[in-house]
Amino acid sequence: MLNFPRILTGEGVLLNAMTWLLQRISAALLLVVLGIHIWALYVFNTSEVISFSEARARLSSAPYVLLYVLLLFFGLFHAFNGVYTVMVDMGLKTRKTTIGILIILGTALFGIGVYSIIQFIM
Amino acid sequence: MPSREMVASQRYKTNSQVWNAVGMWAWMLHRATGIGLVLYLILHATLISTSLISGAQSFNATLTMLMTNPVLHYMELLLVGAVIYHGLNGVRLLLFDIGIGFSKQKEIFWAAMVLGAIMWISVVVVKLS
Amino acid sequence: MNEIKTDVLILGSGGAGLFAALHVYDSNPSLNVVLATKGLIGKCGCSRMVQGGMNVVLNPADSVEKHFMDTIKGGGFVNDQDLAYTLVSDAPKAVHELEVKVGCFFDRAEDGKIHQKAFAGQSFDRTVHVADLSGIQIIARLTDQVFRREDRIKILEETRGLDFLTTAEGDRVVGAVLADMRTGELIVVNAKVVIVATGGSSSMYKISAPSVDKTGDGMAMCFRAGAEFMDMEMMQFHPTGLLAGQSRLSGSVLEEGLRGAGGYLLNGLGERFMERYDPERMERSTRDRVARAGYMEIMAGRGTESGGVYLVMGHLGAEFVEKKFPGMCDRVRDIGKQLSSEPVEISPTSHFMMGGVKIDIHCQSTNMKNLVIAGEDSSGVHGANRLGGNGIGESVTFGRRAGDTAAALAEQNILRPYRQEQVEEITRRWMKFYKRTEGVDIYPIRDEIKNLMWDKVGVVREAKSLQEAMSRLEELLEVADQSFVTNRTLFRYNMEWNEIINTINWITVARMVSKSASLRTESRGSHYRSDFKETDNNKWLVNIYLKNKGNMEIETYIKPINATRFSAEEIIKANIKY
Amino acid sequence: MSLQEINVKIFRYDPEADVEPRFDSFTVPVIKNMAILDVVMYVQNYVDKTLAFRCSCRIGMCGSCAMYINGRPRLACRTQVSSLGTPDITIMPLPNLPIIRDLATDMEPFFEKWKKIKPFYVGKSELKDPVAIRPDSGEREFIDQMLDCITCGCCYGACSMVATNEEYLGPAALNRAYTLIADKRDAIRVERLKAVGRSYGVWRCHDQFNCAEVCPKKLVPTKSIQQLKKRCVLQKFGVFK
Repeated sequence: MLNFPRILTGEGVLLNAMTWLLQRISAALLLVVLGIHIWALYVFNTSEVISFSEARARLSSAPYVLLYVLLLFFGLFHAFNGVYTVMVDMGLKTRKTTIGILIILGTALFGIGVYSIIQFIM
Repeated sequence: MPSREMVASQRYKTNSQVWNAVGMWAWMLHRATGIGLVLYLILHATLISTSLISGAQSFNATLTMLMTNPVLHYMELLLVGAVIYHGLNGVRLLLFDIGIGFSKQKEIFWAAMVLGAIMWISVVVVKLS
Repeated sequence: MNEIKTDVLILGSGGAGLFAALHVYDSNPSLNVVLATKGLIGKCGCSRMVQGGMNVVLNPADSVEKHFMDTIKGGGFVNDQDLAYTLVSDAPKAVHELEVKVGCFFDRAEDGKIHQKAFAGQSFDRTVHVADLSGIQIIARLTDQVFRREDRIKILEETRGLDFLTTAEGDRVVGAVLADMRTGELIVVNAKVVIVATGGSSSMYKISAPSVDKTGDGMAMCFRAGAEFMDMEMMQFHPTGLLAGQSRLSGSVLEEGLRGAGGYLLNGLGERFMERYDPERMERSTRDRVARAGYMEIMAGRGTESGGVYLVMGHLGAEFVEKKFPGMCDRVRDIGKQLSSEPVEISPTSHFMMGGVKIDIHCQSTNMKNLVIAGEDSSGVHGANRLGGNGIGESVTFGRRAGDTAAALAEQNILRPYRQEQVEEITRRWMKFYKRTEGVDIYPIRDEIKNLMWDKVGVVREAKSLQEAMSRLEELLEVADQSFVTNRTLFRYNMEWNEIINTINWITVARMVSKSASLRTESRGSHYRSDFKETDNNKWLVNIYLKNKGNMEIETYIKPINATRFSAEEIIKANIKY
Repeated sequence: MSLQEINVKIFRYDPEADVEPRFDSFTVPVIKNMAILDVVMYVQNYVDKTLAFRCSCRIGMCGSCAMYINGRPRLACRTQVSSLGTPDITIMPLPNLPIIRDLATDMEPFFEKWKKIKPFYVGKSELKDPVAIRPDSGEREFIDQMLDCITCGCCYGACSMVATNEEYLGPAALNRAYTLIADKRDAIRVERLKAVGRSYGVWRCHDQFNCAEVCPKKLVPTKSIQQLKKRCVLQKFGVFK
């Protein structure tokens, strides 16, 4: 029989401890990644309105691409896990359905985000 | 079992929160800004991506429209405030998570608020100048 | 009316009641137990309020013989020596069980072993404790263990006992009628064995230490049922009760360890008055002496303005006091004073009843079958005065025994039927207060009893005042029986009805106390007669027994002490002053 | 501040007879060192005998008399009238619990949750005698402090997570779980940890500190809960055994 690592086992599929931990890790990373994002847009950026060409220039370097993918991923995880937490706090009963919807929604937004990034690179 | 079953089960919920305490307000604001930021994030991602569907021109047009709108210009200050609050209080919560500051939670909150106010005001000054 | 059939009924959820429940279960897990308690489980009663700790012999340099001698010496030699010896020899087992099985964690000494602190009246530092609020830990952990055994232990919270059910011959208990205070409904519990662990009745005094729900219910029930009582004149006053004006905080005990640690007492003139009463042991003298000394200073006009004396801790250093006695410091801070730096006003406070139902070493009543008594409701362990730290000791050691005894009795006995007419009589007796449209207001009566007992049957007694108290108590028993409940249809959580029962129980116990006190024409331990100041070993090495004649009249008789280990001759020869 | 009398508004409700709760007002003369418990006792003894409330020890050891006094849960016996700084006092029953009558609440839900974490100590079978633990080893420092809980339910009544999620175990039960899980003498620590690691356990705590704010024993259950969260994560990685 396959011996799954302990991380993937436990109570149901909810993995409370792991989502809690990921929420902390994503929070810590967002402090950095979002910080750079805002800094890049407001401080580093000289012109009044952000233009396509500027954005494209930034995204021509690999670290920036990575930065935005991470920002997207952790931002979405943090946001949607946060929403889920609020709902459970309020006494949510239909947990599995909600998780399903949130995952689909999150994945969709991630797809949209990645699509946008690709648009800049191409 | 009379004493267990007699339970006057009609539950009359009274006001349970402790409103005159820092921790409660810190949490309320954290929730409020959090939900606000989620909504912004969804809006932000969809706007950027939809504007890119027809290429650079539409992107530039949308951004110019958004960034020159005076109402949105000021509303952005709110967004910045929310990010600063959520971030700084988030740092405070992370401190608790690694086991620091339980006896000084109120002091930490106010320190974070002072720092946040300085950050926000400097953004306001830069933005309005 | 609800009816419950069970093997063992336990009244009370203090140290004795909870430990008894555990021991019934652990002796035989197939036995059903009903544990009825007047408040919330583990929260009502006085074991919870234990502060100082529990005396126990753990150190090889100490011995149970020394502890035994301290106990009977402190008790003025009228203890039942078999019971006193049971206490000291069972105590180490009880502490062991509390630590290893129940999960308490007592404070540790530098070497990691259980710490034992100094208490008054003892030849060795043997009091184990959890800071200065030991009872919380002991009772909370015992309660948790009862929760673990809920498959057999049915807990009835806020359910008080009203009266016992007996066989027609009257010598055997077959259950009890209880009242669920939340609904006002009566419950008949038909049981093979009944354990009474409801605690004493010290709250019948104006200034008193116990919790407000401890009103001598078990004792009054036992008296009405006909059980034999002993030593009822022995009423302990704690020397250091906090004085906080008319507030209910008044009388709450500031623990004995404060004096053990070196705190001293001053009168209103600033004199260290214990020099006059016990120059040798000073403030570390036994409770009866220190309490009496304080009382006499106050009576002689040397007290403080509000009628107390001072307890001084400041000289020990504020930091030390705060660290060793955080609970006491908090309590005193509640009334706006700093225990660690300023003198605090205190007064003797009614604390504990050494007397109670007469039991054998297996906690069985001597004249009622299937009635098991543990803790303060019983008599004989402490004699004329209880040492600080022996109280919770008695609760847990005799609670354990009571549980074992009850389990054995439940196995040997069948469930005997109760008499329906007795249930009806009891129902009439207690429900009649609802039937009246007018009658006596119970609260002024209650207040009068408290003042009466304090003034006339208090720290210092004399023939005249005792006589006055006795005749007034007879009247009050009649008057209280004429009281009524204001809202006749309000059965749910009716505190007024509850107070009527309390008051009648107080009077029932108070009658025994004053009667017994009037008979003992000498001073011994906590019983001090201003008209008989001397201790008379030749005549009074005896116990006074009391019993209900059947019509609430008290029958009394006197028997020599049970001196199986240290004979009366030896006591007289030793001529130890106490 | 020296007051002559106070105006007390007391919550009245009999779930079996009343449709809606009401407030009754009383004027109570102030005595020296008057606690809120003295106030309700005065009212019940001498003014309105039908009032219902609960109390036992009256000195802050039993935790029976927790009430919602002027906007926060407090022990009636340890709340001095003078400490409230106002002559207008509103007394309500402890929130988040069913009401039996007036100020007396049913603690059943509180103790049901208390029982869920298996609050009873189960000693390791090899421990035959009291364990020797030196006080300076620091092993018990935080546990002993948190063992001071008197289960008064103030924290339970103050917690907004209990208010919104009726399954949440609440601060007191989790704090008790911590004192056992951190106790090296205990034999079923992992089992307990799994119980508190469920969705209705520690994860519902969001560091509001309402519990610590109102605890009459000045405990900080938030800290116990954080310690439990840490152990839950460690347990997932197989580090906590």
